[in-house]
Amino acid sequence: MALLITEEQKMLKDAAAEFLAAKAPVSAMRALRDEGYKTFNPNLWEEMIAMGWTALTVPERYGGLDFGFVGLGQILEETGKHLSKSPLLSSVLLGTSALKLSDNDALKAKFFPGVMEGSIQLTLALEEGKHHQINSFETQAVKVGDDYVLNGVKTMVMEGTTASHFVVVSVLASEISLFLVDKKSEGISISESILMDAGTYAEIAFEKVKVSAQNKLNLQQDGKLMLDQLMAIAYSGLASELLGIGQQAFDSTIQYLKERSQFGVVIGSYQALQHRAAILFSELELCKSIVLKALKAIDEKDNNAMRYAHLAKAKLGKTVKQVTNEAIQMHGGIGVTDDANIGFYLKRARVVQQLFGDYHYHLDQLAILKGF
Amino acid sequence: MALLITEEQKMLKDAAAEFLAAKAPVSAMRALRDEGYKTFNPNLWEEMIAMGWTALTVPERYGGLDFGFVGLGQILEETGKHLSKSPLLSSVLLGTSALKLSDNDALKAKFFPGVMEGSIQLTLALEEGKHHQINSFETQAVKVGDDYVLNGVKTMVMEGTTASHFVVVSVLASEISLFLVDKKSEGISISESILMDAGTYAEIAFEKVKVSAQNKLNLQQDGKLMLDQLMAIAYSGLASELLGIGQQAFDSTIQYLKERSQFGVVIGSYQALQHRAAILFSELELCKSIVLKALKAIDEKDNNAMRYAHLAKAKLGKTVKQVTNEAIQMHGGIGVTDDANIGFYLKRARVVQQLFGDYHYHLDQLAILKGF
Amino acid sequence: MKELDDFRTATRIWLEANCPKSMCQPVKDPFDVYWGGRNAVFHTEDQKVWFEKMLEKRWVVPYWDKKYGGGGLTPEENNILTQEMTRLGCRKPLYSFGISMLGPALLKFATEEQKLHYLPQIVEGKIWWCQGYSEPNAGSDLASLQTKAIDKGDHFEITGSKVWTSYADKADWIFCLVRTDFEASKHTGISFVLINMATEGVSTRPIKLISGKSPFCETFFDGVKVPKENLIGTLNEGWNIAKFLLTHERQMIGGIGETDVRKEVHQVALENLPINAQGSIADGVLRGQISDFEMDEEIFDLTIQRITDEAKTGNNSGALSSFFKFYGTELNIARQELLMALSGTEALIWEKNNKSDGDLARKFCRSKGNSIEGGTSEIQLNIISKLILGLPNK
Amino acid sequence: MKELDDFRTATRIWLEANCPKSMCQPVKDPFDVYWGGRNAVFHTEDQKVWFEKMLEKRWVVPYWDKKYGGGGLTPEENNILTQEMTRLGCRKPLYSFGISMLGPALLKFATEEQKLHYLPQIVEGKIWWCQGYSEPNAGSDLASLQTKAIDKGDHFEITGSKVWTSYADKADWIFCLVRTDFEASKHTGISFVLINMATEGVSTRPIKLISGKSPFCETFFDGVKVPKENLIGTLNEGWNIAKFLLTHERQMIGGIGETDVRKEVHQVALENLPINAQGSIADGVLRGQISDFEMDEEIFDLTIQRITDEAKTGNNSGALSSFFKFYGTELNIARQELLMALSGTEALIWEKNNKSDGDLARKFCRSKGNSIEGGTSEIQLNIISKLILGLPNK
Repeated sequence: MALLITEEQKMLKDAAAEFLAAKAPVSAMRALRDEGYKTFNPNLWEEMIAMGWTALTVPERYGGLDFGFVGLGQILEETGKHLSKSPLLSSVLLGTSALKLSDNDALKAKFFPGVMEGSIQLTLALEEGKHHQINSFETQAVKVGDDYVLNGVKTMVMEGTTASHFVVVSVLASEISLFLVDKKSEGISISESILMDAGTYAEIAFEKVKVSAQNKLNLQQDGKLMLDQLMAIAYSGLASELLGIGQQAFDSTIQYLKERSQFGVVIGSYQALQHRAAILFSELELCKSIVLKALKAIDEKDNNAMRYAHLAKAKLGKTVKQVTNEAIQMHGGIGVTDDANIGFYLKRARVVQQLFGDYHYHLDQLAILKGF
Repeated sequence: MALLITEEQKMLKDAAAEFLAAKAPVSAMRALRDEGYKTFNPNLWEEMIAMGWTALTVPERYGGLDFGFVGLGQILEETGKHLSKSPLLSSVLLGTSALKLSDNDALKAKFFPGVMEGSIQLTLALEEGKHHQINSFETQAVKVGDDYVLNGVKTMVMEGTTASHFVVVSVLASEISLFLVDKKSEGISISESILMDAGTYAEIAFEKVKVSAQNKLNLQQDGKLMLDQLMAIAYSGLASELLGIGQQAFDSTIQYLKERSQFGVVIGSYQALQHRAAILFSELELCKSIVLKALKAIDEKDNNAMRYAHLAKAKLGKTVKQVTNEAIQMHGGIGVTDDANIGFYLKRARVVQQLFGDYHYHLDQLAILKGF
Repeated sequence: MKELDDFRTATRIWLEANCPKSMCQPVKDPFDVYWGGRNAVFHTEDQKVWFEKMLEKRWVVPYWDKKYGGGGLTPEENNILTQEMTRLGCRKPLYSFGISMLGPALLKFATEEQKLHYLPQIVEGKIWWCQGYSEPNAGSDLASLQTKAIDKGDHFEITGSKVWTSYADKADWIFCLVRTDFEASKHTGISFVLINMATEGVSTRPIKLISGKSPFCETFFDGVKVPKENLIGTLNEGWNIAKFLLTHERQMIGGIGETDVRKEVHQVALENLPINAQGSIADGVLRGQISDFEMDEEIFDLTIQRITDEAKTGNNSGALSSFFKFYGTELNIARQELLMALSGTEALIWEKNNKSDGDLARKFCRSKGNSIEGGTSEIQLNIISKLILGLPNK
Repeated sequence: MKELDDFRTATRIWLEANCPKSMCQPVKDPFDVYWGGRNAVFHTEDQKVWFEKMLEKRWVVPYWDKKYGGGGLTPEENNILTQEMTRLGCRKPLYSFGISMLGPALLKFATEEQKLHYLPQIVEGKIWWCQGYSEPNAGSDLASLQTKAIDKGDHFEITGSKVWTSYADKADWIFCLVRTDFEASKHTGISFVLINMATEGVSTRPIKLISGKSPFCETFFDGVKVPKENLIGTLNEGWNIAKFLLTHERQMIGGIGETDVRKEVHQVALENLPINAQGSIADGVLRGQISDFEMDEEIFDLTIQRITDEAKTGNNSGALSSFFKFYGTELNIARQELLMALSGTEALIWEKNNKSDGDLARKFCRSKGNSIEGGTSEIQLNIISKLILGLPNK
């Protein structure tokens, strides 16, 4: 299989690029921040829904487009370029994928329509500490009668304040189990933080929260395996956004190098900067390849999908950190002012590279996978 | 105390520089290699002895100069610059220091005169595997009657083929113990390897080698403690030589950058090379400070001597690797030919940075020392 | 030596007796220190006591000549005073660009009359000074500055703008580079003048950074009248003063003289990262990066010591300040990067419940400016390669 | 598709039937392969059998036109053949710069007569070709070459010297860049000529590298007479051919098309380094470096695949060969650095008992040349920044 996107995927990407440039450019993100850290623009989200983005990865038998994760990755790359804010990551990449991976057909039939039309907005409640890991959780699920009761605290939940339902990762009888929990359930309390990307992230406490047995996402299948598959999707999707962030920060910087004059010449003519730019270019070429490979591996159910996902998150985390640091430095004084947009790329890059494990985490996982 | 060398130490350094430039320049090292990997020139060694270098660190009460390790470090820095080959490291830095640290006064009185006049040439038999460590050894000493019997195999022994006596690190009743062993003892067999620096290193097998109790270096004192102190000296001394190697490789490269023309200008005018050179300059400034501090710490019996020694070997190992790599790259095609001298600096640097632990080893030790 | 020992003893006793306890604590909020000026504000009674005691002792600027309001200490005595203040953790009684920047320039370039006029006012904290070098669009190419000072007989008429003027919105006076010859080559038509910020036509606007609020401002001059006696040094030769001050500034930013108490990174790591059975940080890569960073940090401190010691023997190159500036700021950037990595998602917090939430992320963002302000790292590397290594221009 | 499937099946059957077992083993000693030439030496009987079978099948250069001695395969067929040979591990039947370098240049720039003359001889291995581009003192500035070809009516008289001419001491002919116009600007007075090494006045001297013996030579021309029909392409426009060949060479050095079986670095590490209780490499820093290296190595391979796939759709920039050359060689250098670190003092051995002792150290030394030969990394970065990123000259 050629390592390329198809004509159809290309069309989707171009449409997303055009749409986001018009409707959700960086200035929109700045405005949301300045209006007291608004999470996203509901009208924009409506339009995304109208364009079918919430149906993109939903199987056809549930009325979805079943377009695959390479397609979703193209959109996320474009949202990265524009720093567009929306529940795409939380609800589509994470929440919808959890539902998609579920073997609870009744639940899927019940929820997919709402997910697609937008009446239901999902998010994933996974993390419990400040460092990502997916092996042990404090959040407990206990069977009580026919139903379950959840106890625990989840952090860093994206759009946790605006979502209608949470996919909660918990431990049930020593095994990982995932539940779909209505935000309106009794016993849920939510507090929010603003992160450096001006995004809102929730800490969610579950105290004796009752969940119907019908809302268990893994019925026959192994919860750990399902979580692994979900993570491969999460890592690859976040890497897609990082690719967009890195490319845009790089392109803006190259543009700046061609415009800005110092000592009577444009600074892009200085060889030291040229070589650093050429190195960044090279690293970004590698980034493009692994992001595409990781997305394809998910769609093709490649046995190595998890390795590619780790590779993507590790490589992108490292490279986009380097690219955004260099972008600020090459912009000079203007780069560290709030007036310039380049700082937003630095900040968003830091958040995305840290969410769901940073470079160190994924490098470690790669070594473990290979047995060294 | 000012972090400077004294006037006297400066004079010693200048004298060494002048002497080595005349008697043991890189061309002499090349000639030794081309004559079938000769280990060193005995006439040169005679002259070094005549200049008092073998007496430099010997205490005054044994007729030595007691000039200290800052002094010896200045000489080693200069041998590094010229890649001069001699038993200075093996016999003076390692062997003589072991004797100096010993609490066996009779043994010291017996051996120091020969060490200083050159009839005795020492070396240290320490390593047993390909990675440096100083905590466990396979070489066993067993008490048999009044004497000891040694069994084991030591590798990477510097000048093991020309030395007259070995300081052997062994385990005696589960504790580290050091012995001074005559090369002519029965049961010793020696094989040699040539390393990439064109130096000769020996593998020495001890098979039921009898050693008199009088030749035990640690009588009352703890062998492990003595070995630690010896290692602080070894690390700092090797770092001194690395400093000389790094500085000379750097200076030659800067010279080359000023002479070599490409595309109608000297290549030293290219900003990308200028910045890389300026970074190397900065790193070498740090190297100078830590080498001097490590040497001073030994002379001043500073409690932190071991930490400074680790810092010195780690920083120099890392930096001189970088400097010699860059030196080759900046010399271009000529740099990779055997005709050019710069390649010898790369090769010697690789050997010295690896001997007695590389950058990784010392970084790890630093973390352990600090408890993380 | 006996005399110096006595001086040390006396100094120690005096400091212990006179420095209020709270003035021996590290500064936590940069705004909570005494800056002096027309509208001087002591934030605490101890600040006032401490400043007045030190002023009386003539130790606000202990090493300046007594006739300029200084303490007239010899370099050796001044060293001892600094050491004893550091030992006790004493804060500076007065924060002032007048002491650190303008004063040295006046001592070197001003007339005796100017010195006698301005220096004592600096010591007494009567004027809050700020500096005006950089201009919008000038960046690293400082000498390309466009702020015009037109000769109007007894005064200059100044029009233009400056950027990165720290605390300009609070300061009383500004020392400023302006262009006085519009025909001359870039470096030769520049002059150094002192401007009262209360003069008509001066205005300021604060600059917000990626880290949030900052002391930086833009400062605008719209036909501002400045008496000719406010010129320092020779007309059109202000670039010499600029170069002198830049070297000075670099050393400060590079960390020389900083007495900030830095928390060791490995301590932060032990508090934040998973630990393995051996008591080591489980993530070997991060552990190695911390060990490598602390190696460089410790050796850089030793290098400041070594080069300072060498300078005392007369072996020094002014260009080494570029090395300090470059390496010191890169180290601080590396430190902030590590602290972010160690603290995981917690480090990403920008605003939450407490005032201190967001500190880490904001400090991290702020550090990105270190390698830009006071001459970019690239400029420092240019200086090293040219002035120290002697590599040629094209 | 059916036809291609049939071709694949037939190819597989033929290869399995005709490729001797020993010719399916990786090459261990670069000297132990068949290079052809006037004094051709088959080192083993299998080498001879394999070459002759392939020659008969017209698969020595399967993708050249049949009239030039090639197999006339379509690109699709040639891909299948390559895949099947890789699958089986078949060696190339003939090692030849004629196939990889001169051939493509002749196909693009030579006259039909020249093609018919030279190409079949290349296929049949009758001539061992070497290349003469670089000159002493030219280095990266290839176009500054000084080897003179003076017009003497029916022939050129060539005087000068070339360096880095691989196997010049064994080769029969050399393809060579020479200066034919001494007034013109640097790039315009260069021509591309073919020279018989047996001509009077040609001599060679082997070059020893820091890694030891090498195939490289210096080659000297002292008034060598070269017939004018040996000129390829237009007089004074040889620089176009040079640029074409350089791009070609970069791709080869950058690792494209290399089928070398590389041992995974982490495997070597597990054999050489202490392992902790969890079965991991105990040294966390080295472990991280290995994981990082293997990350880049695997992703670089994917990038070759991606860009090759893109090229097939016509989306490609020739300058990307500079990226491949740069990144590929830096990766190999990083690999050798890691292997040295993993193997500790053992890696330092240069000579001992066995012939293979010293392999690691010598390969390490040899790798230092990778980022220099075929255009330095600096040159590649220049090309990327100018041709791809569009950054301007000063």
